Amino acid sequence: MRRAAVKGGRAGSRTARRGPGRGKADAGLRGLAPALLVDLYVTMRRIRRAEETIAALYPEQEIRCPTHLSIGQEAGATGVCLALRPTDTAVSTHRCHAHYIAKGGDLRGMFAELYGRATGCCGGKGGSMHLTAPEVGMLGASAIVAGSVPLAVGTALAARMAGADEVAVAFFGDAAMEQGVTHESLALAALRRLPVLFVCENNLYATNTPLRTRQAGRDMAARAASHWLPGVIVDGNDVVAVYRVAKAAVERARRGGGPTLIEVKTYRFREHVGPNYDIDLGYRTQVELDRWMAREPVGGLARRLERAGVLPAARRVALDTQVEAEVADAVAFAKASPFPEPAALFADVE
Amino acid sequence: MRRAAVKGGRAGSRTARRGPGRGKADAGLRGLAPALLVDLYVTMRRIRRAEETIAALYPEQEIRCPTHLSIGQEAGATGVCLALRPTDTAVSTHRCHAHYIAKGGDLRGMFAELYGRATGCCGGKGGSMHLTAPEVGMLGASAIVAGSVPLAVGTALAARMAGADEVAVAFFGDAAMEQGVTHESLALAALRRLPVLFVCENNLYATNTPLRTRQAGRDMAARAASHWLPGVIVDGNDVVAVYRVAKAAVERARRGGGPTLIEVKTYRFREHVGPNYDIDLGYRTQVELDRWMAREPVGGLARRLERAGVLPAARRVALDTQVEAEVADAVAFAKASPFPEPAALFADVE
Amino acid sequence: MRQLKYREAIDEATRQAMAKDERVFVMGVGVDDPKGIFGTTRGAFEEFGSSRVFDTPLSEAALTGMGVGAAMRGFHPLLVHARNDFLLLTMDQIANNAAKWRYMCGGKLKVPLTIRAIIGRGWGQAAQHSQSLQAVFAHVPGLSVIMPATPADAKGLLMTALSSDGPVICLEHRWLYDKSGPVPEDTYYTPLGVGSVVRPGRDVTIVAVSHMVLEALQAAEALAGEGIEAEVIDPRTLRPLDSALICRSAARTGRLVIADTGWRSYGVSAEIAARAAEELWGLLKAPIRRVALPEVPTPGSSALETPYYPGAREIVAAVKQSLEG
Amino acid sequence: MRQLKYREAIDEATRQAMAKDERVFVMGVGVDDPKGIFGTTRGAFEEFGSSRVFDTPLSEAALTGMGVGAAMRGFHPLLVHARNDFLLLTMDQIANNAAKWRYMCGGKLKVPLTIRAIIGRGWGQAAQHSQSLQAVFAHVPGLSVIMPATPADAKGLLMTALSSDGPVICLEHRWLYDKSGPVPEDTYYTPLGVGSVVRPGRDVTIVAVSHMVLEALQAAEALAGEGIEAEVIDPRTLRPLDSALICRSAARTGRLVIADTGWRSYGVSAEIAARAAEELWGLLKAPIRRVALPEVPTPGSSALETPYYPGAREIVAAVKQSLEG
Ligand SMILES: Cc1ncc(C[n+]2csc(CCOP(=O)(O)OP(=O)(O)O)c2C)c(N)n1
Ligand SMILES: Cc1ncc(C[n+]2csc(CCOP(=O)(O)OP(=O)(O)O)c2C)c(N)n1
Ligand SMILES: [Mg+2]
Ligand SMILES: [Mg+2]
Repeated sequence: MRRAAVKGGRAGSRTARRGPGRGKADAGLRGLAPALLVDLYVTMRRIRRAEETIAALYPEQEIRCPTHLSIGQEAGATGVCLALRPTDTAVSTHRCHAHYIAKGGDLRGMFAELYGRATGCCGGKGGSMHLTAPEVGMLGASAIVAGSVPLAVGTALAARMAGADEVAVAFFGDAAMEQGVTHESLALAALRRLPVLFVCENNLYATNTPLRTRQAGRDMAARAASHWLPGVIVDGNDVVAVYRVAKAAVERARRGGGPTLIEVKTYRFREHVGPNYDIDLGYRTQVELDRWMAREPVGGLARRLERAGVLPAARRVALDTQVEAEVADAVAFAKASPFPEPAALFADVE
Repeated sequence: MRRAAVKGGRAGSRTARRGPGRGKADAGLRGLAPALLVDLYVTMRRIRRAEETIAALYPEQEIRCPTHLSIGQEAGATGVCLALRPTDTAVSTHRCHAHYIAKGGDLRGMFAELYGRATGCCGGKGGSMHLTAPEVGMLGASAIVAGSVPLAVGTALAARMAGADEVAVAFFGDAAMEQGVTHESLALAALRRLPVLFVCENNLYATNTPLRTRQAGRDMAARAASHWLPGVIVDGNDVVAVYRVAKAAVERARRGGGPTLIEVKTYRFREHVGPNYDIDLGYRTQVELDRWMAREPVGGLARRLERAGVLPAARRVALDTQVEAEVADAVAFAKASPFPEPAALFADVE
Repeated sequence: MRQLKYREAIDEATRQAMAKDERVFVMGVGVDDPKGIFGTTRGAFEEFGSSRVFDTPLSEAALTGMGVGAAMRGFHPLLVHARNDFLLLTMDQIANNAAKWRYMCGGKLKVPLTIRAIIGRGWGQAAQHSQSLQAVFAHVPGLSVIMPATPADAKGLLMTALSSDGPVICLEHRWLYDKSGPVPEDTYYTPLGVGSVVRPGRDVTIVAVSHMVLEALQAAEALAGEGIEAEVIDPRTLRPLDSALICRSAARTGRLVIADTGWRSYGVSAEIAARAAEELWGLLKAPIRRVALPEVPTPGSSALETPYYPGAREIVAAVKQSLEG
Repeated sequence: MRQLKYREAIDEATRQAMAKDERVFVMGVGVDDPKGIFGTTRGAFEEFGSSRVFDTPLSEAALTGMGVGAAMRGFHPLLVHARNDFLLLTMDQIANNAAKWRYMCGGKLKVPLTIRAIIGRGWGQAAQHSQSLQAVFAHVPGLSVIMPATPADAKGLLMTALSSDGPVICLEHRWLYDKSGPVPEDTYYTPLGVGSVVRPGRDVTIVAVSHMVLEALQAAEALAGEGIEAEVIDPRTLRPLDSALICRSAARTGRLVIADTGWRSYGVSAEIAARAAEELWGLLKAPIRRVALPEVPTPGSSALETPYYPGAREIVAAVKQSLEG
């Protein structure tokens, strides 16, 4: 198990503050194209605003499906997916909005799906937990914890058999490490040295249950060792760190170096499912939440890029406005779209 | 992961020869009661002769069930079970004869079960793969690889809830490490610090498939790390070494120190299932088989105890004769026993 | 009599069973969570504490095996799942171990294990969170399968499950938790294999399972308005199944409609229909009708949920077809 | 025509499908083993090598998920299990993923995955190695379930499965592998959902599944000796099920006996009986009879296997009951 950076792994703690103080050059950004850095920002911003919009609209009760928001966790999906090509594939979980968007999934298709419309990315049949966009390599998501993990091993196997140098990513949460099939999958990928990235977004909770009551240790990456593949821990609120770790693992996988388990240490701001905050439930402390909110990744990157002179405030505002327009357009599209015909019920079965 | 002894872990290799040369005192036996050492021998001898007898009688086609023999692997079951109390529990696999006998199961009940008789330890309903003797803590076996592993975690949990200081043992093979439920079980036991011994008898093969084509690494004990419990490797053909490792793990578990994964490196002499040798199948070499047979545990301990003056030849011959009589009696009992009445078919269901 | 909600009846049964028998304990994902499992386990947690009611990792298969092991060691675990879809992860432990261990060891050991799981429905939970898998479990010898539809049965059947010495699968429909009904305060044990006549009638027999009992009662109400008296029977337990009660009723009414919350083909409605057809030879006035889910996974969109789920309307239609012969 | 054994027909279908379509590959525990899977996969291994036919770890759940993933990526995995009992470890991947993925994503992705598994019987394999679990799979929309009983159907149905674009479960009874029958040498595709009349007759219809087809033919032979002409129908596939063929025959004979290799309650025989009862109203001369396994796990002792398994004798008895009305 390796820690990607001194500051990695102790996410939420003092040492994890990103970037240098004023003035000093930001070593963390060295060697990364400005366009990429801006893309990282815009993608995270798109995820954030799309989900904040879902939260805002949810009370209208027109989004009639459970929604698991990733607000606060945008850096994991973004850092990993921007290290991928469209031909690389990803599978996800119940909390799949960020992965769908970061992989390049169409916002209109996503909102229409949440609204249960025929124009949704799954024709209205899947809902929030099964977002799919094969055209950009997003192969869908399972609402069964860890259910999609072995699928990535299979797509990686298929890619190799097809002679393609694609990489397959499985996104999953910390609780998925408690499912046997995840361990079987890690071991299988290691055995066959398949090009798989196992990305565990450790947000410290499963529903309202803290990690410590579910697992004897704290680091998910440690669990790679016994399956003979490398495990890396990265600060999941530092999208640049995530990108670098993912990029290295992707290149290694493409070269035939085999799979990597990447643990992305991060934190969920809202309730497990639904639009609200849930501090009232008492399963976590305000102090903990505040500490993580202080390290919120989207604004964090904005400030950092501004400081580094990569993304001046003015340009950022323009980009933000663009994102607002995209989201508004997607919502309008969804609301204006027709519901599926009853006949659709019987299509796409066998 | 710890290696129990310099010679542990490289079972089958030069360095693994047990005991000292002529003359020198046998440090490996130090501190162990002669009665225990003799018991280790007699138990292994009982297993060996019972199974050789099954092999000899199998062609008669009166034992009408698949039999998975442990010939060559007697030290694992024996070393572990003699470190247990009758109130401690064990569950096993398709290859359960040795565990049943070592735990103290009745030979008559075992042979009658193999012969499908009403007097069998399972009333004839289970056969060779489900030997059960709750009166001595043998809680049965599953023919589904790894199927019984979590049961030991449950009996350990129950024992603790009952305020009893019992230890639960799960015996399983190297292939069971490939089943997700084994990993879930290791993690659960570690999380709750339950008194469980996970005993993986690594005989290097699953049916006719070598370990290297199934797992990326060689040491099963290494797989404990990612579940945060200790893993120990021991020379599985050295019953004394196995006993010492098991004893330590049992005492630790009884004290509330939690579970241990013990990897017993050993080797199966006969075919996966059935009475014959199978070198003709070509999945393993004669050289490999010979090397392991040279380290055959029963005769090995006999010579060692004789050298150490613990068990003189004359006394051993007497004990061997006694074992022959036990086995002969069990076979006679089985053959003379009635088959279950058809009505038994409908008993013991709900 | 005192009214309780279905969820409260389950909570009460759990606490009374735990008070009577210290071998009973509760485990499962979220069982100590105030919001978890519709509040059916929180009461037990507060009364008996974390030693007898504890949250678990997401390791459903191993947890089930743990339950089997603890049961063999003399306890009675109550394993709780937020959705019956998750039971598919535990089929090996349920069907190969829990259901068979007692048989395989010739009765030397028993496996008193109760597994509760919820049937989801609605709000776009879609294909993996809204299945109704009772037929899968009811097919396996060695298991008992109960599906209480009323608060009283929820308490009585769960009490029986928690005092029985074999594995019992208890499937609870999500839409029942807030329904109220009379529930005796003392402990009582509703026997397995005994159905109940929820509403007497002479013209047609409607056998309904779980939430379909409520739909059947609505249907019966509507039919009564047209002068059709439907008898509604709730088998309450699927394994064992009270075919005698069903057949007595249908023999009298001459007409049988079966309403299940699961898929039609190879489902619960098939077994009930098959038994009735066997035993009611010459006694039926019309073909048996089945009301069950169409042969597709659960769709996500609310626009598709509506045509997906049959209810009182479809039961009424089936009854009328049956009356037309 | 050329005679082949059932095992040889499967081997040939596998090799022909792989030759025609490079997307087909084979994986499973022991598939490259000369003794493995009754020699049905070794031929493909020798012809196509370890890149397209490979042995695997004992990780049935993940392997099934791998199959789903590889299928979504454009391949057609043939996943092979030595016993259908092991499928219980993979129910989540089969029922929650393979069967539903296509539906959940609105048809954007397909899951062409074929899973072969063997139904064990005899020689004291006992409860965990001798189940016949077809009803469990046949209940799940999104899956196809095939159970070839003859070498010709084994080849034709497997060819169809390997060229179909959805998940197919193929269950093969252990006692069929050494049976011989005519098998065309060229590739051919036996359609799903089309049963076959294995033996024509006018007095009674016997619907038999998998190995029960052979028992039914023996029964028919014996009955013919007494002047009773039984028509034996093999549905061949359970999902989709050719009820039309069954009903046409039973409408003509007026009598129906169903013989399944699985348990009776909530089993395959129930669905067939339920459909027949629905569609043959007024056309049957006697109650439908079911011949299936008793409601207990498989016993180990040969002395108990005999009374456990029904066969030709029980079918004959059922037919006679049916003829007595
Ligand atoms: C097998 C299974 N068990 C339980 C659930 C219910 N459930 C849905 S999400 C969730 C928590 C998952 O936690 P984690 O994997 O850490 O992902 P996160 O929600 O934190 O992103 C649970 C318990 C489920 N969907 N699948
Ligand atoms: C889940 C499952 N898959 C496959 C099998 C078939 N099978 C029986 S024993 C065996 C090999 C097991 O190897 P191992 O666990 O190393 O035990 P050993 O036989 O070497 O003692 C296999 C593959 C099974 N019984 N269960
Ligand atoms: Mg989490
Ligand atoms: Mg082995």
